[in-house]
Amino acid sequence: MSEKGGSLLLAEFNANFSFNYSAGRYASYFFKKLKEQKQIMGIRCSKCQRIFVPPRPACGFCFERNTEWVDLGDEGTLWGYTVVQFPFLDPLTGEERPIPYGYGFIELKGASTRLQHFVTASDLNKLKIGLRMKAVFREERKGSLADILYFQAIEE
Amino acid sequence: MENWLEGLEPIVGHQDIKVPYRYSMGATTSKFFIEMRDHKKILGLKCPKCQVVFVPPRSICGRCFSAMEEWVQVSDIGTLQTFTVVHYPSPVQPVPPPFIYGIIQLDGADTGLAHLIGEADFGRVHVGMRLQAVFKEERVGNMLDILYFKPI
Amino acid sequence: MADRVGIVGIHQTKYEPRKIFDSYPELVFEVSSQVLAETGLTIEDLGQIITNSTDFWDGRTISNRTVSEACGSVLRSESKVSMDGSFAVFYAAMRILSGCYDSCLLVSHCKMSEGSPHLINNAMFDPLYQRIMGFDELSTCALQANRYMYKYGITEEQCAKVAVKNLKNGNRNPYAHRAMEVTVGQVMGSRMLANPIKELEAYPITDGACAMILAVEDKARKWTSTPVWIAGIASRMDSFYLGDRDLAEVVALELAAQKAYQMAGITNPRKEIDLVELSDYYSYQELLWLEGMGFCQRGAGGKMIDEGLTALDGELPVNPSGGILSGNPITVAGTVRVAEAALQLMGRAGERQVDGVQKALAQGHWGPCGQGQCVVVLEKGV
Amino acid sequence: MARRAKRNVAIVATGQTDHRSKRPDVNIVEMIHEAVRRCLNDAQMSMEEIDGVVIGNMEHFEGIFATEMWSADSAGYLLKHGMKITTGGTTGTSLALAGYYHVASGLFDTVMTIGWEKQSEGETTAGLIFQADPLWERATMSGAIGSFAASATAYMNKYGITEEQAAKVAVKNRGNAFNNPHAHLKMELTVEQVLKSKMLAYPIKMLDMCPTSDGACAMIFASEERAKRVCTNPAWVIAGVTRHDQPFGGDLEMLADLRTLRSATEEAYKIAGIKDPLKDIDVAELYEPCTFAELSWYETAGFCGPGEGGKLIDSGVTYMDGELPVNPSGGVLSTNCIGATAMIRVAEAAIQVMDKGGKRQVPNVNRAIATGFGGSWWSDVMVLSKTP
Repeated sequence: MSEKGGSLLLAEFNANFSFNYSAGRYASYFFKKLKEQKQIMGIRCSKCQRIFVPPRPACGFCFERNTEWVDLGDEGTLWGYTVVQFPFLDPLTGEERPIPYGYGFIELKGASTRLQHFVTASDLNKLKIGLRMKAVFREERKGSLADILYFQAIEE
Repeated sequence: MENWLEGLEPIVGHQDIKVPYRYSMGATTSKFFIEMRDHKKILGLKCPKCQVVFVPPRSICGRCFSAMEEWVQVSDIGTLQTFTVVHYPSPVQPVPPPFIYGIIQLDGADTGLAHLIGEADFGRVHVGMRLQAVFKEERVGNMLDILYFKPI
Repeated sequence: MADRVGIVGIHQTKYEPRKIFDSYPELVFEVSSQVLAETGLTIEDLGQIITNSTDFWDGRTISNRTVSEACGSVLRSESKVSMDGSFAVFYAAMRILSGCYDSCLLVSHCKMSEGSPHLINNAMFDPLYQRIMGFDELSTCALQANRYMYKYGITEEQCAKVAVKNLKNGNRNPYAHRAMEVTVGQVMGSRMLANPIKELEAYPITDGACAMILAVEDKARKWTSTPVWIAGIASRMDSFYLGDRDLAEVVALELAAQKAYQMAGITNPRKEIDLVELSDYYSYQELLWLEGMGFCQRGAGGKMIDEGLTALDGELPVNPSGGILSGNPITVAGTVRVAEAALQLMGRAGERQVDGVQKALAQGHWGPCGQGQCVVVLEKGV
Repeated sequence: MARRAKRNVAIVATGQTDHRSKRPDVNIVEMIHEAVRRCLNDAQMSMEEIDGVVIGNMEHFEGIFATEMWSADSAGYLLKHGMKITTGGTTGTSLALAGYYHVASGLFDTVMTIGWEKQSEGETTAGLIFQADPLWERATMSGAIGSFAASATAYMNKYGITEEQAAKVAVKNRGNAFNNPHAHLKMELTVEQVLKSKMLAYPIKMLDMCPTSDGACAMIFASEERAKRVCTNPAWVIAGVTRHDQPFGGDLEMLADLRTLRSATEEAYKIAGIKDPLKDIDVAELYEPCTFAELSWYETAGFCGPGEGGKLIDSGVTYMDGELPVNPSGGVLSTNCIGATAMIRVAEAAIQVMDKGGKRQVPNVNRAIATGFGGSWWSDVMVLSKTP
């Protein structure tokens, strides 16, 4: 509330909405393979042969159900990235997210789309487009995208 | 079904989304709450064209689209238009159930104010009954500065 | 209307309390691909897509983004109506009537099970005056129900009879989530939520989706032998603040219905309309909405149910599908009302089919206590 | 796929608030009312003459579900038709297109569209993170800035676009804003100042990004008969096209190639008979959420070839005195109340066609385009003209 005496008041509302998001069959399978076998799976459209990651039920171009799983390996190329340096409120925690952190888009071999994830190198300043990146997996995997900690630049 | 679906367990991601919102009340609504907070007065705004007195007040009459500037003090006593006894719990309720919500048309107002009814016997609350606002001791400038309306 | 828009295809999921396996894209792709398959069309045949969902229930900003591939909107035209599905049908029809597009795929989706219903419904109330009171849809509709009962002498038994009828009708609907054979006594004895509304008189939390294909007249005739025409459609919005209205009167609905009837050339709805699918989130609403749409005088809604007029075998069957009381998620609910009325006119309503339906009416609403109302008059294609 | 509507439809009036970072003096519905009132004044019309209202915003930005219910009374659609349409960043153009379809359908003669956002009341970055997929993107997502930054690096790498060229967009647009009484940020900048502003996420610096604003925009769409009666110089809607795309950022080229804008402009130009956009269009209002975006949009809107966006700004073509002035209003870099932002593009294009631009008026505007951007890199395009 504003100071007593001020003529313009504020109404406060601290939102806290809980959601239980169903991952769906495709993501559930992806996370299962990630957890159990450290595999990153894409799904292929049997018509146009595009391979999608994250996996999804339908190819948006052919409007066909996707059915064929493909192991994409754990290495790829950095397509674009950034290092986030500004502070912001993370609605997932209600607190400021720790900065700086690097994130980018990794082109996995064979995939028609890119995977968005945290990226890092021995020094964040050494990140650059075209670098080879390798997934670093969590020891105790739980079946979520966080089972990949980040993609690490393969430096010479 | 394809065999990759066999034995597949559904994954559900739980997230709590937390965001603090701070709404500007604007001059009109602020005046209503300041008068209530500082003087236990309930104000309405009167439409220059329709002559309708709106409580709670807002700056525009939706019926004729006129700007409203004429403040009118209305009574803290009014007549119950409708009510309900709420039995289910919800985290946003201001008091634990069971409790009563009502719409009260205050004397001098042409619209109803939706609020709580307290100090009332659940079985004896009825449409048309007379009620009076009970103000909180510590008022901060929001609708709950009225604790509830009680039967007279 | 100069041009006519026809409904040519419909597909809905079964409505279930918790579709835990289905992500939104899976739900939407299921109904979108099925409605195309059943109508013998491909996504290329359709000019545009209208989706219908809300950011609050979906727990995400831009809820239509998630389902773009699943509804076929990749590099196509799509827009989202964030209201009850009946308004989405209205918008889809408008976009076809504009002449810019010949047809439209409409998809409504919602999984109420993923969010926090009371909190979301509370967030609908303005943060200055009403939200802090903890109101939600259920408690404010209870205020409306009591006002209506007080003013016109409607009884709790009459409201309970609506629940008995609709839950029973749900038994014939393979998509219904909560179909039951119950007595008035059982409804009256079910858990009190906010008086006079009891558990069996309030809609259940449900997940599901519904897709519909609409097309301009010549396309519709080409695509199906059983087109259903939108003969009249209109919407009206009432006051927001609960105390601004007499909640026992539904002026917005009266005006919307009058406009829709005028478009459809209907002068006596009771005589000319054969079947109604209306939005019964709570049992009392069926009676109040019937009055608003001119099927009886103000206050005579209770007599409609007492006399059995609205039963499946009555003079004016209301909600043969089982209605929202049998389980349709929010937003999707209005699309389903139009879809169910259309299925009746197509003769595709299976066990819930009513004979000889030529004209049907669908109604949807949105916001606190039926603030926003949309009325659709449908006609059997000949 | 889309065609021109069967009935002619024109924009006859616009109204905007004076956009600011914060408007504590008014609540949400009062702010909306301000734009509505200004729009009615612009048209010399009363609310009674409006048949219905289409309104939208982004609900999580203010934390209010079904905002269109609260605004029914003060935005003038009590006992009328009211409809909520929302599509993220493109909300404003989705609403303007809805106004067009409403009237073109023949079911309405006069429709008001309203886009608004009061971003100071919530947390913009948090609101945008909701946009990211909860299981795939939310952990990494940092609002709009991050995805622009990550793909700006790819755009620069692909075509040799420089940070200096991007900075010129900020200098141009915020300079233009001086002539727009409604604009939020009006700044006299140098390229150097932009380059030296605080790094947010490489290569995006503070002055490369749009602000967050409180504001609303309203417009009136009317049928030919009504338009001619109420307005001497209406802006006719010639074409309206929408393109959406795949859901994940990683599916798309993002700043490196906005294919939705290419596809949408191609179709809109075809409908409008535009063959050489640079020559045939007199002014453009592009939805540029960051400096790099405007350069990239030049390319996909067909103002220049792929990779030539940097050269186009270097050549001065898109400045106020150039061949095709872009964003005389100051653009999104000067004002960004998200639900209104895309509608402001259409309103500003209409203002130019109607010769109501005052100090920001471009001489002899016959044809203007406005674009909307949002969702997962979606685009809307509208073409307006002085003649039906």
